[in-house]
Amino acid sequence: MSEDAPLRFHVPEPEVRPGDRPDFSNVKIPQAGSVRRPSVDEDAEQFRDLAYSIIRVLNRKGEAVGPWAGTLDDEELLQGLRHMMLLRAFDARMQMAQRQGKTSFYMQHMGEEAISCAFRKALNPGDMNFPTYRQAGLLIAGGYPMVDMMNQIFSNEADPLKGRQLPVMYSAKDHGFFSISGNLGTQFVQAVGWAMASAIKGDSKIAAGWIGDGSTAESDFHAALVFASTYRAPVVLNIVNNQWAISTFQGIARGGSGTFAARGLGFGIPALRVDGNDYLAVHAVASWAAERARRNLGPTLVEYVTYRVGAHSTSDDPSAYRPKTESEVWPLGDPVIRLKNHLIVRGAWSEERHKQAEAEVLDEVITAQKAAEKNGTLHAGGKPSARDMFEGVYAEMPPHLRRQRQQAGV
Amino acid sequence: MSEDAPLRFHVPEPEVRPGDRPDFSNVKIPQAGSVRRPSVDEDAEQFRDLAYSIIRVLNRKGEAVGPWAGTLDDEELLQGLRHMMLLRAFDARMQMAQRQGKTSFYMQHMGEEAISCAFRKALNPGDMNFPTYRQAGLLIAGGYPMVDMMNQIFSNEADPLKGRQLPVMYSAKDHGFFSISGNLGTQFVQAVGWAMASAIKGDSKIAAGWIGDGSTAESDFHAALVFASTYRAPVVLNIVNNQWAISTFQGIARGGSGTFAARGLGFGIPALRVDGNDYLAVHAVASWAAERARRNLGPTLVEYVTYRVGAHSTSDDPSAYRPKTESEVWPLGDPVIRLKNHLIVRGAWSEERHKQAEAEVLDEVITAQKAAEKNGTLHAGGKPSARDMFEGVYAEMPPHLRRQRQQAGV
Amino acid sequence: MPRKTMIEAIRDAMDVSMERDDNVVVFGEDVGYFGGVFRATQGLQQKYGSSRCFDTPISELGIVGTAVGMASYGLKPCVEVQFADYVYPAYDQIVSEAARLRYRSNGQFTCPIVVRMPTGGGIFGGQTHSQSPEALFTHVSGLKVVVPSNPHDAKGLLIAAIADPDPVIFLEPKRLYNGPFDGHHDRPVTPWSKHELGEVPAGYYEIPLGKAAVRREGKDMTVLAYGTMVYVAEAAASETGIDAEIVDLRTLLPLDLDAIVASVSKTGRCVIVHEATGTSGFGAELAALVQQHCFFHLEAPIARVTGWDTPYPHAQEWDYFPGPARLGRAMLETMEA
Amino acid sequence: MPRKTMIEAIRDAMDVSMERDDNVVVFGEDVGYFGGVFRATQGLQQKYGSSRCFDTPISELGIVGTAVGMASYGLKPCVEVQFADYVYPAYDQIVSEAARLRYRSNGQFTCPIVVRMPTGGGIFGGQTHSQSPEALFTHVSGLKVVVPSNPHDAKGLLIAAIADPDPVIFLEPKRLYNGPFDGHHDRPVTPWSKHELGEVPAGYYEIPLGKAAVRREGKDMTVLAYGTMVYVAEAAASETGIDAEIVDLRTLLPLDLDAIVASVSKTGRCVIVHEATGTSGFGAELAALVQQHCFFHLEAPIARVTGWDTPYPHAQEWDYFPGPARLGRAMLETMEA
Ligand SMILES: Cc1ncc(C[n+]2csc(CCOP(=O)(O)OP(=O)(O)O)c2C)c(N)n1
Ligand SMILES: Cc1ncc(C[n+]2csc(CCOP(=O)(O)OP(=O)(O)O)c2C)c(N)n1
Ligand SMILES: [Mg+2]
Ligand SMILES: [Mg+2]
Repeated sequence: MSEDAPLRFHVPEPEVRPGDRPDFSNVKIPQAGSVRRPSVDEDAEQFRDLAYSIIRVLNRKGEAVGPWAGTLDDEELLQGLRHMMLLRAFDARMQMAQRQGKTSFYMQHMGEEAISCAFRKALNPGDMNFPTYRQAGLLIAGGYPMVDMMNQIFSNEADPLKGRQLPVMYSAKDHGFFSISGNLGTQFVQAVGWAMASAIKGDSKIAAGWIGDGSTAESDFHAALVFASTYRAPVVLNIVNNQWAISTFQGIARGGSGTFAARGLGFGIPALRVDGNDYLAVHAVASWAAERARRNLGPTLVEYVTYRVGAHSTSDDPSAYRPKTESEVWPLGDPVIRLKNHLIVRGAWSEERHKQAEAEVLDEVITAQKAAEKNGTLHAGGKPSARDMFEGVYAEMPPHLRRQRQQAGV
Repeated sequence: MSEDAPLRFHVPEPEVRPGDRPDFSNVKIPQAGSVRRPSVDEDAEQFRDLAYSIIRVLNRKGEAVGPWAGTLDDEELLQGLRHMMLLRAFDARMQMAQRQGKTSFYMQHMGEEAISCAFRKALNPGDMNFPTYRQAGLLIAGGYPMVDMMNQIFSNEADPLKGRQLPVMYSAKDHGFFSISGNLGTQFVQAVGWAMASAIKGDSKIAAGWIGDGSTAESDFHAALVFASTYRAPVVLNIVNNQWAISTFQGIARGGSGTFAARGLGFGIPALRVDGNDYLAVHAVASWAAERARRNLGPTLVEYVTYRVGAHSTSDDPSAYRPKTESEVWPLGDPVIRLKNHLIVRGAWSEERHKQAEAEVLDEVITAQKAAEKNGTLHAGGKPSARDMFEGVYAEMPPHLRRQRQQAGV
Repeated sequence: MPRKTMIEAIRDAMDVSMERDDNVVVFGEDVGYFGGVFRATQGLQQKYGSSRCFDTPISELGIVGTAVGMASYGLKPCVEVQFADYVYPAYDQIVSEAARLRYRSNGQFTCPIVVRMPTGGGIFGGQTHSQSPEALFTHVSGLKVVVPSNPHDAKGLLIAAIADPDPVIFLEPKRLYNGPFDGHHDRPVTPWSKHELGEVPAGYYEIPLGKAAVRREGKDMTVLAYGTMVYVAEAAASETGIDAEIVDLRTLLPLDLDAIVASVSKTGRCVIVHEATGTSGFGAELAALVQQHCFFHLEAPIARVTGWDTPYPHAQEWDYFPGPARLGRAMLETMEA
Repeated sequence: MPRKTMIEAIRDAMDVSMERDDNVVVFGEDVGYFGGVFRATQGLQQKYGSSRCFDTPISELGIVGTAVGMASYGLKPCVEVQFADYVYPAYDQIVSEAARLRYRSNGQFTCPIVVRMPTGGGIFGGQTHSQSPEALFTHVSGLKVVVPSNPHDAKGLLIAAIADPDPVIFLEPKRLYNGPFDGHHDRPVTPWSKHELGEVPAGYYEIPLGKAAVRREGKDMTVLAYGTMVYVAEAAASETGIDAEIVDLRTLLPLDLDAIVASVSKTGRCVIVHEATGTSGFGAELAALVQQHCFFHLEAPIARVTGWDTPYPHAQEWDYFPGPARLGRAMLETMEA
């Protein structure tokens, strides 16, 4: 038996690195409209293949095709486009604000706008998202005031979180947006717990968990799937596969399985994979999964296939680990442009109106920013007080904290 | 949308409880010999169905049939029978010793003997197991002195672990048996790390991880699968599904997936399910998985379907949560009797020789017990010293522990 | 008044709380049908149904993680970790999530959960059934940490913990489940039915979190103790004849500093005892506070008597356990210093 | 001698150790190709190949858990947790496994791993990029805990940690990566190239674990500090004019008690400073030890200056951080007490 060849250690590597020519020819992209749409109560065993495919609605010509098309009308689509444009403009301004020292940190969504914006429209009032830092579209599409997002980012005196949280770690209970944790993964299982609570109370609200491709390796992901599977929790479990976890390509977290959606199959959880850059596809799949949850049919795992066009955060420079132009050849395109083209094909939009909308959107963001800056930015103007630092650790301040606050002289 | 019916909370329940008539008619048992045997380098996608079936070799008549038969000759099978009988006799004596107050605690293997005994014979010297508390067959089949097992159980002066560990938490490096942790699951991922190390060094040794059905819910299980999948670690990942986790039936941990083996599919890890009460089937599957690992083809996940006949531990009374006679109707039978019958069918064994062997085995265990008891038992005779308590926390005793030892006056 | 064991008192607290508030739910490993390996939840599933008391998969992370989610929905989960030794897989959910949720969301989301766990040794449980991890929680801002020492307190404190709007770590000294164990492991066990603190009023009552209790008044020294060590201290006091004042802290976070300072200011001497490993144990915080607040009253160094800085051993359990002899020696030394 | 930043010194330590011992492997999130988010492992994959320096999935549990397995095989893994704030998912593997493996197997299996992690605040990192969890490790028997304060020590200590036969938690004060930060956040940053402790000898050298260093000799009081607080203490001493002796602990577990006792016995006063939350912080253990061993030398209560008992806030970073003003006040009070 000792004639065996020595073992070799295997470390997955992306196909290209800086200096190489970006290449996604290995990514199989099914034709739009080609993936079937099971009924929400179909046995998950019957559509395992959907975890290995990609549900797409918009084809190259900008048409909406196939069984997943048709969940949205013109007006809804126009609103969706506006949300994505707003998010993109917001990102651009906040990136700039960070460079200007108005905040310490920012994380953008470039390329991933369709996911959170379209998902939000599949939810009902009272439903709860447990988002990561890259789903601000849930707020924007949910009508949360942009100025409050900025107040949080600037840690100013109007910051709803009193300066306690890192920028972009929003919390907006009334908008179905759970307080973001800086610790990856932790909230995926909390979403399941929230959904279990809704079922325990005989309520009709559902929860949505969010996690990145890289973070699926965390323990909370497993706990979430175990508990969701066992208690058939009314939750939609979303994996945003944007190909990268800071500098690490998705193959490191995914390992030998073809997809992240496949993780659900071992739990008997229906798993779908969807074109994350296709607003219509995202909305259709989200609605399907939300309906399953609401009809007490249990959890659904959804993998959104997308690409993180920007840097991981303002602390990151992706040119150190991937070809600079990789995003340009990403085969699923740009979600804003794709929806815009579709609306034009539909006859509901035009290049001119789009240009005009861009200007309006920028205006809206700048107006909000001006309002927010009146309340201060990280190092200038109004700021949360040091007193705020001692509040809210507990419902009632215990004696030792009162002593400490005194000691601090605030 | 608010017309939705209220959500209902779902908690899985076993089909029967104390007072009910035990019933396993829902457990589908494929015929022996009916499951195909892929070649070790076949693409895992091609035999996903094996995660939902049960590989069996011994049929009702005691014959070895099908493509998984034939890995062992008469002598090896006779040895296997003896190992299982030894383990069973050992268990019985140690249960009794616990009732007599010679040790604080014991955990038996009744019904699960084939798994660890047969698995051990598929390994090479130098391979490493990361066992749970219910794989003492790895030691017995590996030739570890029974008297040393007892010395550990009695926490006596010859205890190889100096009284530091709970009874049955053996450690036997030279016998490829990693130190057992009382914390469930932790060692599953360590097995993967050990296997990665072997690959990093270009060695040819492989590792085996062990976990119970209930413990697959722990985070370490997920980490193990993620890392094993990503680095294609040369490891066999064993799940012993004995239907129960203390009082909790397997449905609580398994949730909506049909099997535990299925968990592997989401990672692209080949997953097999095997009759854990069939010595030949266990050996055949273990050898197949070990060969995969050794040939650098990566990890395999194996689920052994068995039944925990006895109590969880000496602290447990299963009649509080399952029908008393449930084990009697367990459809996969008793591993010792099945192998005995097979050897008789083969013409290599007889009822008389079996009776005689039972007596010999009992003798061997009693002899060992007498020898061990000479070294003391928990509350009588020789015991590890209080000095031993301070040793081995670090390679070199730091000053604060030296001071404490002095203070303790030992 | 009826006398109950500590397990019965704890069960009673959950029962009363579930009865009173529909939002209280109870779950954990073996907690549902079977009623828990220590039987703390026995009968609750029968009474309240499996939506309010149920078994979970073996995932402490999942237990606490889902509890955090449920709490943010509006429920009040009271969960069991089978042994305190098994809480570490849930440590991140407790430290990073439960403890900080109110703060980081500025009160939008809160986390009224109770994490119950049997703690401490004395049952030959070896390194994984004996640990006392309280100091790993007292360092975490946002948590409350409770250690009851008798059935009466256990019920009132657990009711208060469940009613509390913030996360509470509730450590149950398992060696006290059946009686007030004083460390004399070679003597017959005293049951709670023979102890006045075994008297447990029926119905709802709270023992406020953050309040210590003086178990024995004394003039010569203060012994700060909690859990099992309260009885070890009582034994040591009577065996040494030292007129010690024994303060049962009951809640470690927030701590009843006033009670401590009052006692030590009076006695001028202080011995601290706990079962956990000494280095960075909760005794360190107590010693630091006492010297800070009572410096000019102290006549002798504050002594700490604790478990040694080793894992909890199996065979050497009674060498590890800080029993009355070891504590008594330290008390005598402190008197003579 | 060349001057290096602390990151360069740390990288150098890994490089030298990997060069010397084939069994040293380095891995963690973003550690391989990219070289780590703080660039501590930059170039190591290129030099030693991806079998010895590689990226991992985002699972701190998996990182430490596989490291424990590798160590039991015979390797010496030196792993990175991206921020100390993210160590909790690995806490069980560290506390229940790494720390106890040697003990419970009676030396059959050992666990020579190093878990490196950037710690401390001062970079506007908010609650999840600022924590100082050292006290959560000093309570765990079987671990060693190291906190370097300068490039010279960082290299020597990390080399010693990697060579050590037992598990070492290696906390790197991230605010010191580029220079000796003294808490005056509004002043220009001093780089290591301007500090003599930026001098890092080439090649292999060890700073033994368990030995403190006196950074400033003084007669009037002892300041016990580690990591960033060493420079805060230097600033406070010079700003208050107090002739303080500043002891840089360097290793918290095992602790150099002799050095501490020698200093406090001489000065008669002691102030302890750390950035972590006060309650049950490592300062508690220090205060408890100092009062125990120097009781009759102490002329004033031992003061602790620490982060407050709140999560680490974002905007109020400098209110939270125990800077030279706050420390100076406590030093003056201690002189006057
Ligand atoms: C527990 C934990 N470990 C590590 C980190 C550091 N970290 C922040 S983001 C990130 C990458 C996450 O990648 P992915 O899940 O794919 O999400 P994406 O950023 O791509 O949206 C890492 C490693 C963290 N925040 N929390
Ligand atoms: C981390 C942890 N949680 C809980 C326990 C308590 N416990 C010991 S054995 C057990 C059941 C394990 O069931 P399973 O994994 O099916 O193994 P089996 O006993 O059936 O072999 C439990 C809950 C533990 N030892 N460790
Ligand atoms: Mg990603
Ligand atoms: Mg089991």
